[in-house]
Amino acid sequence: MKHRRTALLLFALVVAFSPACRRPGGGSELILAGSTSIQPFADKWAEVFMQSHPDFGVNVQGGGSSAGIQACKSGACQIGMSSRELKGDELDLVAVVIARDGLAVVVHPSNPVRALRTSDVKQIFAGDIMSWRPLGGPDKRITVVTREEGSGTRGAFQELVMGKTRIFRGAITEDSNGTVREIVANDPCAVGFISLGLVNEQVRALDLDGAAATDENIGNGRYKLVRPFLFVSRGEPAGRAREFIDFVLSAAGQELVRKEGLLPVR
Amino acid sequence: MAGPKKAGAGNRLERNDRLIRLALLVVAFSAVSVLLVITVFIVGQGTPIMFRYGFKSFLAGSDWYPSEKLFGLWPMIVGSLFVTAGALAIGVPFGLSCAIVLTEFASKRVRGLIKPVIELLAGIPSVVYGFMGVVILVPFIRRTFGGPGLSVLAASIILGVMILPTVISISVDALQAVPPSYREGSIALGATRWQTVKMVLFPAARSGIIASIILGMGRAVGETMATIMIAGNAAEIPRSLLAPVRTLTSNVALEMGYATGEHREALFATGVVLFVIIMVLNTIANATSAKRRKAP
Amino acid sequence: MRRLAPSAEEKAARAGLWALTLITVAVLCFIILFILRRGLPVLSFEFLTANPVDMGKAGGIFSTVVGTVALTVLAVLIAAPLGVGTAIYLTEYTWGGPVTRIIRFGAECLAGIPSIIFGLFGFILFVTKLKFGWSILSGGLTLAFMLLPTIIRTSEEAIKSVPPEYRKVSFSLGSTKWQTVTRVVLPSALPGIVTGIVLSIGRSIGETAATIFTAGSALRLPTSLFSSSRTMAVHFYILAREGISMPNAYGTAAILIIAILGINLLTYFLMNRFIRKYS
Amino acid sequence: MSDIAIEIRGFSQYFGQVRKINGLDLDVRRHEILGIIGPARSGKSTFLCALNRLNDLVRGSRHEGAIVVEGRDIYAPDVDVVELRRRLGMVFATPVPLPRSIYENVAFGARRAGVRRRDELDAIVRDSLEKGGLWEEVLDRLESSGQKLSGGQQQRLCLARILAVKPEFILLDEPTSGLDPISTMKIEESLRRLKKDYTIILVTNNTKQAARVADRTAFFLNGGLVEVGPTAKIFTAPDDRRTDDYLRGRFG
Repeated sequence: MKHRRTALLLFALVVAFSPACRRPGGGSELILAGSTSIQPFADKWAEVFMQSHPDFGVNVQGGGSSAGIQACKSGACQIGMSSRELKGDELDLVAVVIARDGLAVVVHPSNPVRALRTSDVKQIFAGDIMSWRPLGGPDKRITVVTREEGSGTRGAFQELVMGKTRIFRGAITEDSNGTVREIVANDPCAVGFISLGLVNEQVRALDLDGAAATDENIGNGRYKLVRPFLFVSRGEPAGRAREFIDFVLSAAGQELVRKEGLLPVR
Repeated sequence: MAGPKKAGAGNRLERNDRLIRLALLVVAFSAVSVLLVITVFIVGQGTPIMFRYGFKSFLAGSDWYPSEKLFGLWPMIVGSLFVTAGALAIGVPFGLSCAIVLTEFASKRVRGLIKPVIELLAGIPSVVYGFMGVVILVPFIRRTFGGPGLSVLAASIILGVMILPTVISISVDALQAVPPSYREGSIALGATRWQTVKMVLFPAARSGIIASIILGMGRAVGETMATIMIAGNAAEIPRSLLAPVRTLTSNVALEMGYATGEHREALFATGVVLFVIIMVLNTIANATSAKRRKAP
Repeated sequence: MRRLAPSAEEKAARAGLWALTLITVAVLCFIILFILRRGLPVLSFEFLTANPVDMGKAGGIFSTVVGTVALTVLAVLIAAPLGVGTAIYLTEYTWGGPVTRIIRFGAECLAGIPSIIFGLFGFILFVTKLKFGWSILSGGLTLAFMLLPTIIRTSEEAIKSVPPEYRKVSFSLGSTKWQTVTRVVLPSALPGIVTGIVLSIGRSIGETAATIFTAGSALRLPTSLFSSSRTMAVHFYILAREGISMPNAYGTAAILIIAILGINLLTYFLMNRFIRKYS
Repeated sequence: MSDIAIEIRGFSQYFGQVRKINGLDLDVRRHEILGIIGPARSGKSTFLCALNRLNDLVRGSRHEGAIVVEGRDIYAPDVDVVELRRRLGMVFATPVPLPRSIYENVAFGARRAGVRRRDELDAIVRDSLEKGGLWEEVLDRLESSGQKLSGGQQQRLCLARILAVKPEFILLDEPTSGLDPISTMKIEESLRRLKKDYTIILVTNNTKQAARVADRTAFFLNGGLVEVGPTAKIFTAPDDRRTDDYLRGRFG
């Protein structure tokens, strides 16, 4: 008797759970995956969007630009988020620029160095300049902090600053903008690069080639470290994906972006 | 009352018992099957790329630039070794001391206080250890010794603490397994407590203590989240204790989320190297403890 | 002088051993007090019952608590029957031999495999090959595999400590093997088995490396087995590491520590009862 | 129907390479108390455990020869071992109450045999405890743990527990070895009472106990039977010198 009761209970559990067992991608859920740089903003959009569309689930996953693009290609998500330009075999996807983001080279607020040339930054990250002294700072070893291989932010930095030169192997490597910021905020000798939107009072963004990292300078083209934030999809976005992208590109969506420190595209 | 009662019933029960036995055997193979499936998947995902680029360029290459198709794991292999050695240098003396105090010197009441504390040590999530490293140890090292603070030293200390429970519990078992007559004999011959520990207990419990160290090593090699938080993760062989270091585990965890294509395969290859190291350590630990069981 | 030498060494050795032991204990107490002192003030009913807002900068941790509980429950539901079943087989249904040795070897090896390997494996099998995606299902299955060796070992110990006379009595009263196992052995071993399960619950609550790649890191309240969910430990990791909100990080860590403390107390209590019963 | 209940013919019991019983021939008669005496490790307990096949549980156990209970070889392949063990109830040297209530200890075997109805169980428990001589002492605390009873009470509980399974034979393995004289006396009383309904085999290391309660006595030595006969004869005029030596305390 007891066994039968246990079996029944188990069966009931399974039955109770099974309607909840929806496959991802099915039903009314829109899945975004990709760049962790875009993720916080996408979360913000999703939060606001779902307030006006309560029956419309938006699920934002990280994973990084490359993974997001791959997930989009394979159909695991409807929208891939990329913080770098598409390349190679990714070019058959449709990309929409939904915002632009400045890359800030950040140091500890106590660091006397306020401005650098892009070529200096390149030499620092190549491991050729090891001390702050030739740059006008104290005679201390520079703690270089970079992002990991595969990150869109690193990809953009590589493309915009480093060119063909490698970031040197001894650089401290972390896997998110937030972590880079934390480390720079705590180490007086550190330098790193993060999304301009994430610069706060804990770190200082350096002027590059005489231009401060401001929205204005990015707008007028004087600050050069800018990358696009892309939503990519297989073919023209349709249905729910279209609705969401339209919302992001709408005045309200873009205003949200501006508030968070990104550059609107409209 | 003579004669068969419910003659068939017992036989049916016995047949059920045979079925149950079979079912349990199937269940009992779950652990082995899981191990097998894990091996197949990790090796299956990780080895093709090693064949494609050659084992030598993987294991001995010192450049890790996946975007340029350079997959040298040598810095990570050395990094794992350094950090593990550092963890042992810290964890083993502390761990063995605790084990000796617990089995030989502490009164029952003190033991009752210390033991739960050490068991608690095992339960604290590794991210909490990593976090303590970030907020306390790393700034301390940076201020005191210079450098970025995220370093071999920081990782060694934190991992040293993390392997303590493993080292302690297995050494305690080994020390307690020494027959009391050894201890009594030694004391009767006029040896002091410490002399007894040094001359009698340690040699007698040697294989168990070695097993505890090897298992602690396995824990240190395999730890991921704490290491990633405090080691700095530079893919270069560290030149000093204060330099950042990347281990095999952090290499996987750091880049896994973002990797695609060959990059992801290379991370699985990292997993294969890690897996092989762990299996070798496991086998050694198993062999030493098996020897211990045979020779009481 | 010759008599003094060993006593000086004895004193030094004792002092050294005690010093190292006390440092170990002090370090642990420091960790716990440090987290609790900064975390407890953050805790409130709302912190536990509100969902995280703005990546966890504000709001509570409700969805991560739900995710943690769901993952743990699923993992234990899968691992406990398999683990206890294996232990029963090893202790009651076999007298050793190559099959037993293979099973034991498998369990011991599994116990030594680092969680990141489980994470990789779960990611490739459940998340991508079986297309469960980052989900509670993928995470729970992966965790279950991780817990299996712990549950096998503790259950085996517990079953072995049941006096063999009980089995003889049961058989001599006309029980079948299975009746003996379910009516006599398992009830007697239950506290020990439960202790092992509770310990493994503790382990799954604190796990990060295996869950982050299998259950994902979505902050939304999970609605099904196929929802991605962030566990408390992962949430803490992300909050602390990316400097999103230190107070919330400490609060989450405090909850984790309290949960672990509670679990240890519970196992201690269970174990004591178990030991008292059989000694 | 002859009055032979159990025939043992050329029975040997091995555990691995060790032979514990060596070519034993012995008959057990219906409704007798057969006492088995002999020095430690003479194979007495092994013999009892061969009768209800508890030896099967030991690793490396194998046997030669036959044990025929009520006309059937108990080692025949179609024998239901569970059923067999119900017919030959066993009481062990140290009382082992299971960690449950007195009631549940007694009801254990009946429940395993499929008795479900509460009133039926109640009757069985009461009847068995009465036969075991324990009812008066525990009737007001049936729900308390069986392990809280005194040693003598525990052993009587164990006796009652096998009676609840309604066996035909009762096998006792030094049942009073750890008990005080009064408890011993109570158990012996119960045995004398039970004789009319059951066939009893009593292994004892206390020769005087055999003299007090056994109808016939068998003397075991080194895994073999030395001699068996009416108790009075064995104790007064044994055929074999070794029996005499043992009874006079020259060894053992």
